[in-house]
Amino acid sequence: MFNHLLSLLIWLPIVGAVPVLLAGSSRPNTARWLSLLMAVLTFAVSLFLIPQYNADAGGMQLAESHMWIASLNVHYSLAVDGISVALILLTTLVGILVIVGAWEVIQDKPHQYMAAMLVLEGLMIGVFCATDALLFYVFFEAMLIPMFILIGIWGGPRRVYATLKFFIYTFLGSIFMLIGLIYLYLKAGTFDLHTLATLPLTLQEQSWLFFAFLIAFAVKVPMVPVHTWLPDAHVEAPTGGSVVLAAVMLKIGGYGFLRFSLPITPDASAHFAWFVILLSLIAVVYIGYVALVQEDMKKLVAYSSVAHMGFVTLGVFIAFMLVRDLGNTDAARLGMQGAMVQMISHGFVSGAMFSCIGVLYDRLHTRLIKDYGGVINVMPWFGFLYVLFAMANCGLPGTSGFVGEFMVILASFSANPWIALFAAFTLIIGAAYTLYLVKRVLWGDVTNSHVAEMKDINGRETFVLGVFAAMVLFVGIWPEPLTHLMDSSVNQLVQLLAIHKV
Amino acid sequence: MELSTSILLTIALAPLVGCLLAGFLGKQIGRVGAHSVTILGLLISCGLSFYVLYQITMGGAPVYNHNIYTWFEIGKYTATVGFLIDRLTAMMMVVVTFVSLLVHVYTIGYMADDDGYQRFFSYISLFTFSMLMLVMSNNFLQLFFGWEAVGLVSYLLIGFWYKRPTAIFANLKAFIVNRVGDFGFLLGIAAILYFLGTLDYATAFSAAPTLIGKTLTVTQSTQWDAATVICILLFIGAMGKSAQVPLHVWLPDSMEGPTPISALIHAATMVTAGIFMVARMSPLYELSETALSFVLVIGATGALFTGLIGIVQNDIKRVVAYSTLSQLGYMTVALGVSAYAGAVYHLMTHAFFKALLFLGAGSVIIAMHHEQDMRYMGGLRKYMPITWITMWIGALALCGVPFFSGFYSKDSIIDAVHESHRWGSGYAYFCVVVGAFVTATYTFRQMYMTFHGKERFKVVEHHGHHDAHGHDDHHDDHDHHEQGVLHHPPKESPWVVTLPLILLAIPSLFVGMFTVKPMLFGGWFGESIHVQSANNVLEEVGKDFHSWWQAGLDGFAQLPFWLVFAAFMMTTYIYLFNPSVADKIKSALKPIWTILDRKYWVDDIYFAIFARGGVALGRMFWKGGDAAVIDGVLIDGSASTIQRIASGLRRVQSGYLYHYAFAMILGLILLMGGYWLIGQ
Amino acid sequence: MITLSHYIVLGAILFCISVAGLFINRKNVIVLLMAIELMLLAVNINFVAFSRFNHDVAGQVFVFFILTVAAAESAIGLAILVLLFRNRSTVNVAEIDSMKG
Amino acid sequence: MPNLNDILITLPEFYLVAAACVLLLADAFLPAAKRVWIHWLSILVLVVAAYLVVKGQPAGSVTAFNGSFIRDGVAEILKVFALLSTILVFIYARPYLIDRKLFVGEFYTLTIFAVIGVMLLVSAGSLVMVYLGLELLTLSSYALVALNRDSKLSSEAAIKYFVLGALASGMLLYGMSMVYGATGTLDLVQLHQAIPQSTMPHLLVFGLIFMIIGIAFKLGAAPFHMWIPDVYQGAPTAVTAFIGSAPKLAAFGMAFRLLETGMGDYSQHWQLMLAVLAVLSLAIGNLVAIVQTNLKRLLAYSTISHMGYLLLGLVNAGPEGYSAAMFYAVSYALMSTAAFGVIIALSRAGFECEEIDDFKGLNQRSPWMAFLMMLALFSLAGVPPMFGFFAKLLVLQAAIHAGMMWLAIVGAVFAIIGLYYYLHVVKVMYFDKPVEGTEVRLQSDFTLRLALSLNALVLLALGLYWGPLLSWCKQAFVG
Repeated sequence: MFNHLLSLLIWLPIVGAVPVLLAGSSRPNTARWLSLLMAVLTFAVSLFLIPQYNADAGGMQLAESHMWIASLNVHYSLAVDGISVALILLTTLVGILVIVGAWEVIQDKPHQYMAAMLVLEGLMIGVFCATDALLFYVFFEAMLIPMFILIGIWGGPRRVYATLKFFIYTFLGSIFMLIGLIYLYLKAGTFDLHTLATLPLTLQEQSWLFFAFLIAFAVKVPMVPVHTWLPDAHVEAPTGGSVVLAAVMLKIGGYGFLRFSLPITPDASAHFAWFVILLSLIAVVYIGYVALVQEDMKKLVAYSSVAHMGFVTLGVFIAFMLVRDLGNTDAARLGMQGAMVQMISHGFVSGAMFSCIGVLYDRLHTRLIKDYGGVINVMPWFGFLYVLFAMANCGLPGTSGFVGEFMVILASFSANPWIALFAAFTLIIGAAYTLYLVKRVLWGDVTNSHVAEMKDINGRETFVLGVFAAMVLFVGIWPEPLTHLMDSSVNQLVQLLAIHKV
Repeated sequence: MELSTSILLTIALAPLVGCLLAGFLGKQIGRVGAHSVTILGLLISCGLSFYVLYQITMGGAPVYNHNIYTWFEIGKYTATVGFLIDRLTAMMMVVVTFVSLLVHVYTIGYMADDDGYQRFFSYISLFTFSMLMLVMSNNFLQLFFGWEAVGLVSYLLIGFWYKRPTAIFANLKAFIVNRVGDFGFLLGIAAILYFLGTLDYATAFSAAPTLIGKTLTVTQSTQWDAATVICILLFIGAMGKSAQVPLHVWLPDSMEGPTPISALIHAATMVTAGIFMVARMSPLYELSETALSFVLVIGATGALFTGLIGIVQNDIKRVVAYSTLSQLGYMTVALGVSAYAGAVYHLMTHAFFKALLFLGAGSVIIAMHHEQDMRYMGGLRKYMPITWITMWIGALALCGVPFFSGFYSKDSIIDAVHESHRWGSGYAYFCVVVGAFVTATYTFRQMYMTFHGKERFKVVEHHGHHDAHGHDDHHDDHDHHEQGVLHHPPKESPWVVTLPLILLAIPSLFVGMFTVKPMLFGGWFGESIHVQSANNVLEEVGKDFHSWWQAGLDGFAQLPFWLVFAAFMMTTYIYLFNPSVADKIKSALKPIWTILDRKYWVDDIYFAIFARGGVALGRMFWKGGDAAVIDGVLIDGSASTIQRIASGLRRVQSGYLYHYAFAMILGLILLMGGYWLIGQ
Repeated sequence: MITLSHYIVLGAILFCISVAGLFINRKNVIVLLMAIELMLLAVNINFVAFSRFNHDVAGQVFVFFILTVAAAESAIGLAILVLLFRNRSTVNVAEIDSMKG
Repeated sequence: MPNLNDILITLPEFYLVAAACVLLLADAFLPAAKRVWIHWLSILVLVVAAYLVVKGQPAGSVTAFNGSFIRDGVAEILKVFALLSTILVFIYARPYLIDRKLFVGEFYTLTIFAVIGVMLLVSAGSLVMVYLGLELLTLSSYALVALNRDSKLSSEAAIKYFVLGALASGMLLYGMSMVYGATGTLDLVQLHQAIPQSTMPHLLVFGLIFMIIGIAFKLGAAPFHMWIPDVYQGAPTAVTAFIGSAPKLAAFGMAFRLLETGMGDYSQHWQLMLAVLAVLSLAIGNLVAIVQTNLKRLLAYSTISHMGYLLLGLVNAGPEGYSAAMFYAVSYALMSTAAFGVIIALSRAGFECEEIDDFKGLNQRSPWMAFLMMLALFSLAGVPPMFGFFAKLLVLQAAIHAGMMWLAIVGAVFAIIGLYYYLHVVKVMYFDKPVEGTEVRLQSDFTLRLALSLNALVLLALGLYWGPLLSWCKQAFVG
């Protein structure tokens, strides 16, 4: 089992989707329980990664490789390093939570919903495992289909616009990456990422490739100015869709930078690091202000996701500055580690925020802030968790939200105090938009009769939010296990940065 | 003997356990259960704190500095969670836990009929835990954790009565203004990591001298001194937390919270965290004259000008709040002249008498049935003697009347400023001296308006449904029944309220006499506070200090006392014998009065610029940037362009055979023409 | 003396006429059929001429094939024409435009 | 003199001709009630033909009738898939034809003759054979388009197809005549050798241009695409399904024979021409498809764009490019049969399910059909892991390898635009509520459903494991 652990992880949910689909709309509960079973199984299997993966050694482990397309020398090759392991665990955990979260919320064709979720989960795991560029690309693109369906069928009123925008936006990003990959293939004769990493390229080639990758991953992350699909997608997506989108899918953008831009085009990345850093800072400040004035809760959280993901790109590319210009590898490790922790943490925090909004939406069927107010009066337990997640969202120490931002800010100060200054601005603006939201939704006297009738969270919702809360606090209070899991892998990446190809 | 880790953990965690029990099982354990567990927790950690203090001072226990666990370890950077227990910490622990304990007890009476009883106890225990983590920390990370955690609890407690619009506005404001400070604070920590490569106090301080000569490149041309940058950034944090000008605006509004936490958080402990932090960082601050001058000027400004506002306040709590601002200014001034011990000493005495004043004010508020406006009080002394006497003790301590604890701390600060030759010390001296007069003025005014003169409220006995709206008007705004009308005559508060008053009055009265010599001039703080001999003004002051008795007697001959006395005479005349004068003066000094009443318009300006401006900016970015440019032009724009091209192209497919044929001919021509152009 | 180029030019002219007939004519479908025949004739002239001047008989064989196919082609063409007339009772090219866009 | 060997080499074709004649007779004598026999019989005939093609496949490349007939790997693959897709079309067609009273023997015999044309075309060794194969194919197609005698649209489509087709083959012939004149031979292989010595290069290039027009017309590449939308829409869907599949393979074979076998040395000339046609096809096909409301018409325009991608492969002018293009042709044949198959499965007497709005809410009514259609559409759109994506991958790669990065980027950009209208159809099927009163009744025919499901699932299966097919295609072009 262990030498095909990754394949198992990928295909278990995808194959598991078939019986769920066959259960049909006539037997919704069968579908629900089946899908839950599949998700839990996948999570259980993913837990084996922790003992199986040797964190101290780092590097790519649990590798599998089979010839896929002999005549193109394309391999079905999988392997994971610490970062992938962390992200896979995040994915499988979130996989359970979204299925539980959708339990009786999704009444229309639940079997299709659950099946789509499972397929999506498998594909996302595939993205994190693939070490062959073409295989990566296949998973990377295939993810769009189930998400397209999820948003389109179970989404809100403007779902069609949103989901088409989402699909075409991301497709647009990745098609150029495909051309870049083909170019690389023609040079190297293989899609194997490790070989591509060692492929010598002139600075000009690297620059073209860098931008090909940048547009693909910048759209996914998303970075300003290609972020506008996210608010729409989030607003229209069903709760589960939003959770997966925010918790895992966005991470694939950040992950892509590590797997492609860094190793394949190190010099171009270093050369254009200032550009990405600039965009990241714009994301923190500009988007922060935009989030401040949102009237739709989901939009607000979506924008805050953009701002938080800014720290991921910032942390990754600050590392270039630190290594190349200042030779400060420790700070670079800190920055990149911060970016990784931020990815995981944002997975929990944003997932939790969207779940909270889902809880409210299921009761009042509106996401507009003005329709709420004084919710704390009728839903104290929900209010408690909501405040907790809000605090995590504005990076309060002791919650996971703080760890990543803290590391990235520390690292960026070592690179350039001004960068740190703008990055740290999130402390203020982040608190402003998050707590302004809390003030309008949670505090105050009960504003209208609908709010007055709201029931506090039930057991199912408590479970979902509780798990999120536990993770948020655990990572916030004791991040060491997480950082240790990724540290040596991050270190190896940082070593890569120093290698000049030209 | 070495302090045991388990004891320290117990001190820190006992309140947390109480908090969790009261918070999560509040329904199950009920009110009594809630306050019992939390008070038990506090008793444990308070008792152990005293024990620790004893061990550190008399028991000869060495300084405790160990890590509990590793938070992260990346490359050469490690972040840990651990405790550093020296005399400074021990003193802070005692102050925090002692005041907190009394406030817990007091709360039993004050919140007696509030719905959020359990929640409140859970919050204040959580606060105690956070504050302890802050003071006991041995590294910057944990310091920042406590720093923000107390901010969180303050946020929750200011908004405790979350139905009040004013309260939820105030707590948002408080949190964000504090975040502005933390913004600087975090950057300061980043700077320390950058220059010193560590987050651990001991390592950082021992490496501190290496900062000399190091600079931070701000632009190609400008270099800033490392120590100055670090210290000023850290102090920005202190400005937020300790409500220094210009980040002081949140503290007065925080009075929206229940009175016990005004005493605990916004007078005795949390707001002094900044003072504590700077004292803790003294090894760093000693490296930068510039930073200290900055601290000095900021503090002095606060000490005088916020005090002035206090004179025109009518809300009994706000008067105390502004006096807190001004006293924090005094402490900051002390820091500015390197008299860290003086600052911390004033912090301690202030904690006692200011908590006393707040709790006294609270007691009055209970008696006045949650009426806070002093214009509807007066002559309360015969109704509530204990409150009256204890508050007078606090008042005299605050004014620095000789032999009261406040006298020793405050006078030594004034002397220290006098001794100092640091840039700005002249201005500071002026501020603190005048400040003494101002302090006395608003304090006596408050006392007179509250307890003396004739009663400005009337008692309308009306029976029946009092209990009906009994506890609603705790948190509901109390303007639905007209001001100054009570349903019973005011009466002394229950023992749970008065006991803390008495217990606080004792140290307010005596603590100065016994501790001034060792703590201020005896180098009691030892290693925990580091002053360069050149800056050691306290030593200078100490030269002509012989005994608390002597100093007390000398006090009567000094300028500050006479200013206080002048203020006393003035206020006595105005408020006891000829109240009408007050209004005359008010109208005579209308413009000044307006300035003070509008708090120098600082809040208005901030609101206009940051709140409204921010929202306007955000709307501009959103509608202009995202909606109009990116979506409108780039995304939907290109989509609609494609649509237009498409519908244009489809017309070519006219359906007529001859057009189709013609298209083929065109293709032929195209290929031939292309060949002629390129093929040649 | 008639050279190859004369034949080629003749073929070209015929070809152009037929092509012109295809897209200038807006009247009758039958004219189209005739134009197509003409086109094939132009091609045949080319083939015959080339095969003559290349001293290679294959070209002329090809011509026979073309003629045969042309017959079949026009047969089908006329059949379709009949269909068209039956369905629309017109063979006016300008009216055959029910499918467009 | 023709000898037995020649017969053996051309056995599949001879066999099909004979079988077709037998079917014709049988149809004449069978009572209408027993006509279903014709159906099964002709399917059997095609299966056997496919068997003969694969079975008798010689190792390398052999010729018959003095080189006018070539039998090699390329021909084999194209023939196999032509026959396969025709079989699928037959299966899909039966219920459709029965519903419309079109269930007549002519359909089968004509289609088989067209397939014979395809087979001759793809293994043509001389210009004559190219012409004959082409005409056999097109003439049968004309008749097929007009199969529905009482339909206005069919007859209009037929006349348009006929006139333009005739014009195209006229141009092709004209080009052939010039090439013949310039080289003095009709045999493609000899032509290839003769080209260098040719004294009239301009005449050759002229001939080349005219022949390219013939090819482009058959492919349906812009600007010679005008017939496609009208014919696709006007012809009975069953016929459209056929026209959309096998003839495309034939067109590729024709292009390969003429351009590579014949005029390979002139590639520097025709590469650029094909590139231009490719760009035009991509642009027109993808753009105009966006505004279509009729699904058959939309698929017609998508065909045009797909032919653009196929040309991307051809411009490479090397084994890699040809294999990519052939791979593309094969994948396209399978995709379009699947798409049309779904249309057929959903339409019934009196209701041609060909307007996009007819698909509204299909997921509610028949999730399985919606799923199959989705597979086909995503495959056409080229979204991994569907088969169509890898076809696109290969042609893009071929173009880039040919040093035409700009062309690849154009292809990529139009792929994005193309994505839009495929997604639009998916959106209609999955996200829209069904229109009341227009309930969908599925064709109950079991073989149809089975074949259709297989056809669509193959698109997914081949997407996951397409290595063998690719190496088969590559194999055909080495040596």
